Amino acid sequence: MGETLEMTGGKMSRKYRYSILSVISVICVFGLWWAASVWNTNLAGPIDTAGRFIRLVENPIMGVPLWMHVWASVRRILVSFVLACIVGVSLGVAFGIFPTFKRIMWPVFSLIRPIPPLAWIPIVVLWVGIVGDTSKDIIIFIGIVMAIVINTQAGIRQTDELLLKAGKLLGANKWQLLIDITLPSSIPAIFAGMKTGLSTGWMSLVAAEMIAAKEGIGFLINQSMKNSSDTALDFIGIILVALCSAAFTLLLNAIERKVCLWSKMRTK
Amino acid sequence: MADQPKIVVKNLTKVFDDLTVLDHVSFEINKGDFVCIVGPTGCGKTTFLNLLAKLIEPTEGQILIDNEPADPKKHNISFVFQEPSTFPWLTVEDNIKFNMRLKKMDKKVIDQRADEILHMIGLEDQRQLYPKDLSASAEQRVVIGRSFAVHPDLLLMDEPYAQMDIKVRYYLEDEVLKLWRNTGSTVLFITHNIEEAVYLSQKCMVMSQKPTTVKEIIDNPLPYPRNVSDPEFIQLRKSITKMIRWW
Amino acid sequence: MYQEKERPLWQNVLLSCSGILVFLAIWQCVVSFGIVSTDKLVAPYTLCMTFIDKLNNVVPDGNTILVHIATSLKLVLAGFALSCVIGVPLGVCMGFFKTFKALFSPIFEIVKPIPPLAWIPIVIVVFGIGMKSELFIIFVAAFVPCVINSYTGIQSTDPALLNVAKTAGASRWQMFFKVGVPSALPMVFVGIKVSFGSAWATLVAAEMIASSVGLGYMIQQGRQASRPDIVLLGMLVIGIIGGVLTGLLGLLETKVIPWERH
Amino acid sequence: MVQNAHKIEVRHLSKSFGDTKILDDVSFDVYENEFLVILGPGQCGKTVLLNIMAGMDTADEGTVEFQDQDSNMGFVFQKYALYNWKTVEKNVELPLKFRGVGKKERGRVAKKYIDLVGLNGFAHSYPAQLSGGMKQRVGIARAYAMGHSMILMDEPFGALDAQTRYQMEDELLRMRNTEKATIVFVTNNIEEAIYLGDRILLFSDKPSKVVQEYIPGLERPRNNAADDFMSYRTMITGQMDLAL
Repeated sequence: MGETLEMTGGKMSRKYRYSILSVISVICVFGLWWAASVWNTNLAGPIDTAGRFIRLVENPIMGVPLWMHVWASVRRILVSFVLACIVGVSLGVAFGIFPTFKRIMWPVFSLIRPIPPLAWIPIVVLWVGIVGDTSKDIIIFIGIVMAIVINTQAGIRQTDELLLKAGKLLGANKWQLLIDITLPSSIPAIFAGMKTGLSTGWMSLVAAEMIAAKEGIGFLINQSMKNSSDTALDFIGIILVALCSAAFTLLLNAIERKVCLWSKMRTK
Repeated sequence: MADQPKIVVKNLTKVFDDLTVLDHVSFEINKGDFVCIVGPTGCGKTTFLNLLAKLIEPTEGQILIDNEPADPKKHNISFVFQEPSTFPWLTVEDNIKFNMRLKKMDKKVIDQRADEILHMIGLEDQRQLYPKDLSASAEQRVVIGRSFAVHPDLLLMDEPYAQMDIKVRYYLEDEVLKLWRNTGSTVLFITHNIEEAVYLSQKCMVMSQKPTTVKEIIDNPLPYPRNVSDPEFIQLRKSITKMIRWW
Repeated sequence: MYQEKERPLWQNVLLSCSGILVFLAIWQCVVSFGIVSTDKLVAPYTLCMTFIDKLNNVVPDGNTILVHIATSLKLVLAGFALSCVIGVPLGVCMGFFKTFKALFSPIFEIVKPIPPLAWIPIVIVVFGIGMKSELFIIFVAAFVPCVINSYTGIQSTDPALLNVAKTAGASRWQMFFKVGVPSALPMVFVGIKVSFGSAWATLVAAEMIASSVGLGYMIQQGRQASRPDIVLLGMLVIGIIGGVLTGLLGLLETKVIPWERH
Repeated sequence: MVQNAHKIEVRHLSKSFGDTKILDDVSFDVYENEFLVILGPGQCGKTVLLNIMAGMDTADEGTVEFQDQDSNMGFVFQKYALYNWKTVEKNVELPLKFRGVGKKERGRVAKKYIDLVGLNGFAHSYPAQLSGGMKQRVGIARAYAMGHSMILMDEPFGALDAQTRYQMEDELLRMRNTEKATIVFVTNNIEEAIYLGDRILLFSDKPSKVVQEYIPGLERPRNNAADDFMSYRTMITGQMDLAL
């Protein structure tokens, strides 16, 4: 008995130790940041960044308040994400259920796919101009849509043959098979694609805004390079992007948990 | 040999939260015995085996092998799970050598034993294949071969044939008896299938519903090879069935 | 159900080619018939001509295309290799050893959602404009998927396999090297492929923002000189190189992991 | 038994995949309301035979003729084939939904069969929350809910442990007392075949053909340790070995 008690006690203290380690490591990150700012005086430290944040709220860059920059980025991601989901899932479904269509169009898709979304920036700017949101939306859309197409078609092709066979025996027609069996069974794969797409989307957003925008978080980051290396501004941008992107991921995870409740369940 | 039991289990108890899965189980097993554990579905047999393999710690009680607390690092324990558990990145031959290599056995002995085992399970021609190229039953035979190769002090088998076709199953049951006799190992074999238990075992340990206790240990004196339609066989099967019947 | 009909090989090849050919034909027509102006899009034929021209011509971006390609390749391979060497061990250790995870995963969680390009202004202050900065950015970009996949790979090791080793008396280290690492390898490779893609994409953008040579710089200059042929050529070359290198990694994968069902 | 009306006539079925002949001139009848067991060694083409009977596959030669217009049938799979994203209730309702039955009626039928297989209280559970035996109960309820008088079962208890299997066999027999249906039951387990079947057709290994027909006239409930049961078992085992 004594031995077992010690055992559980050991486990408790181990758990405790892990949390302490995690806290230490986070403190270390901030410590390192601070140390780096001391070592290189051009680099803003945590406190400088906090001060810069207050000044930024009080004196917006070129009259655009901070929240407007954040909203500009969030709006772009939202619009592009919704569009990319609609287009990506439809195209993925088409590739998945029409093998001949895939045979013909997949090579074209494969030719375009390896071009990074960011490499589209110059040509898109040439096409639709640098002003307005369209160019940025297109870039972000390209960033998100590829992963969704690929995952959707893979999910559909991986539908368990047995389930499809059972569906046919239960009397389903082709349309019912698609709606009731193929699509729901591909949902986890589609969500995985959305998550990958979303992180590529944020990356594309920052690049697109750095290169060709007048507002948005990427624009802030780019401004930090111009104004005599205002690194505090960059840190603010980094933190904002990270927060927004993490929030979107959390939201998507929550939706996934709701929708795919069944796929995570275990026997009672 | 009979003077000292090979394995002694004393008061083995396991409690998960409020649920007592195993309640003061005690028994002894002699060296070279083939013991089958049967019990009703959901009676915690797998927890029991995991305890014996030291995969989980008991809430109370002791497991002794050769009068010492069981320790996978010191004793030769092997485990065969219900699902085939070959290492997909190793060939058939390397899979069979895996446990022996962990034990840092002599290289010559390893090669020689691997050849013996491959011969006994009839997979000599497939030695260079990866598990993905084998059928499920062949894969399970590799696992069983791997476990016998170290000539274990204690071999634990958790329903290794549950997923097999009945015909394959008869064949594999004879094979496991052959391996057991040739290596002199001590085997603990869990099954739901009472006929299988009677066919294989020298002793049948009958377990109760949760909280699990040992209801009775029944000696099975029938000579090998056994015949499932032999009246004595049927009688034994009937009496064990009566003890655990829940359906 | 959604399996393709059995067809002779030649029909399959024909169908696949027809897709590409129709695509190219439409592209050529759109330009030739003046539906889209040549300020915005050039025909595939013109693109070929530009490529040949660009082998010797340094206008408008100061270097021939081969120099751009070589510079970009060198950078991406260096950054990618560095991130694999550091990221894979870190990922598998984080997935297997709890202490390691407790120590590094908070840092990693903080870094993960930051788009690599956002580091550029800071990196320039620290390292100045040039190779070192770009290397750092590429490293960060490739590092994250490397770690994530190695981590997930070793975490999803079949517990039965770990138990087999454990009951056979394996030490913690033996379980790590003999069971965990090999079983994580397929996922590690997935990570390596993703991280190459990420490195390549980031490199292009980094070159657009802060460089004076490389394919990304070339297309950015092409845009500023209003030369859609240069831009498209650059995109195409970027796509082809990325595709080919990913394919090579896939080939390497089948060699390194012969036990997987490919 | 045999005097019942013919339900299905299977005549001279043959089927090959590539060079391997799976079915070789298979002929037999299925009678109204009987429990027909098709017994044969693993992978002997029994599943192919069921697929052909259900119209999921076509034979190279031979015919399957139905005596009434309704050639549809329920199907129970060894691996359950449940839709993980649907609750038990929705799984059972699915065939009715496919046929355009209204929501209310669907619910009523589903409830009836969920109760019949003893799963009341689990209607809103997801398959992942159920044990193997319970999953197969859902599979059986779904097959019955289709409302056809004919159900094909492809080794339905093959993935269950031996004891749950005994339980499910009894359940199936109990259900047959309340719900009339013709059952064609495929298995490789001789004991199961004798325990369940009104009639047993023994198939040989590939290429499969009917080797023997047995009509075990044993009284129900049957006792698998009784002498006459065992002698049947020994006989069929011998025949099966010969048939290999």
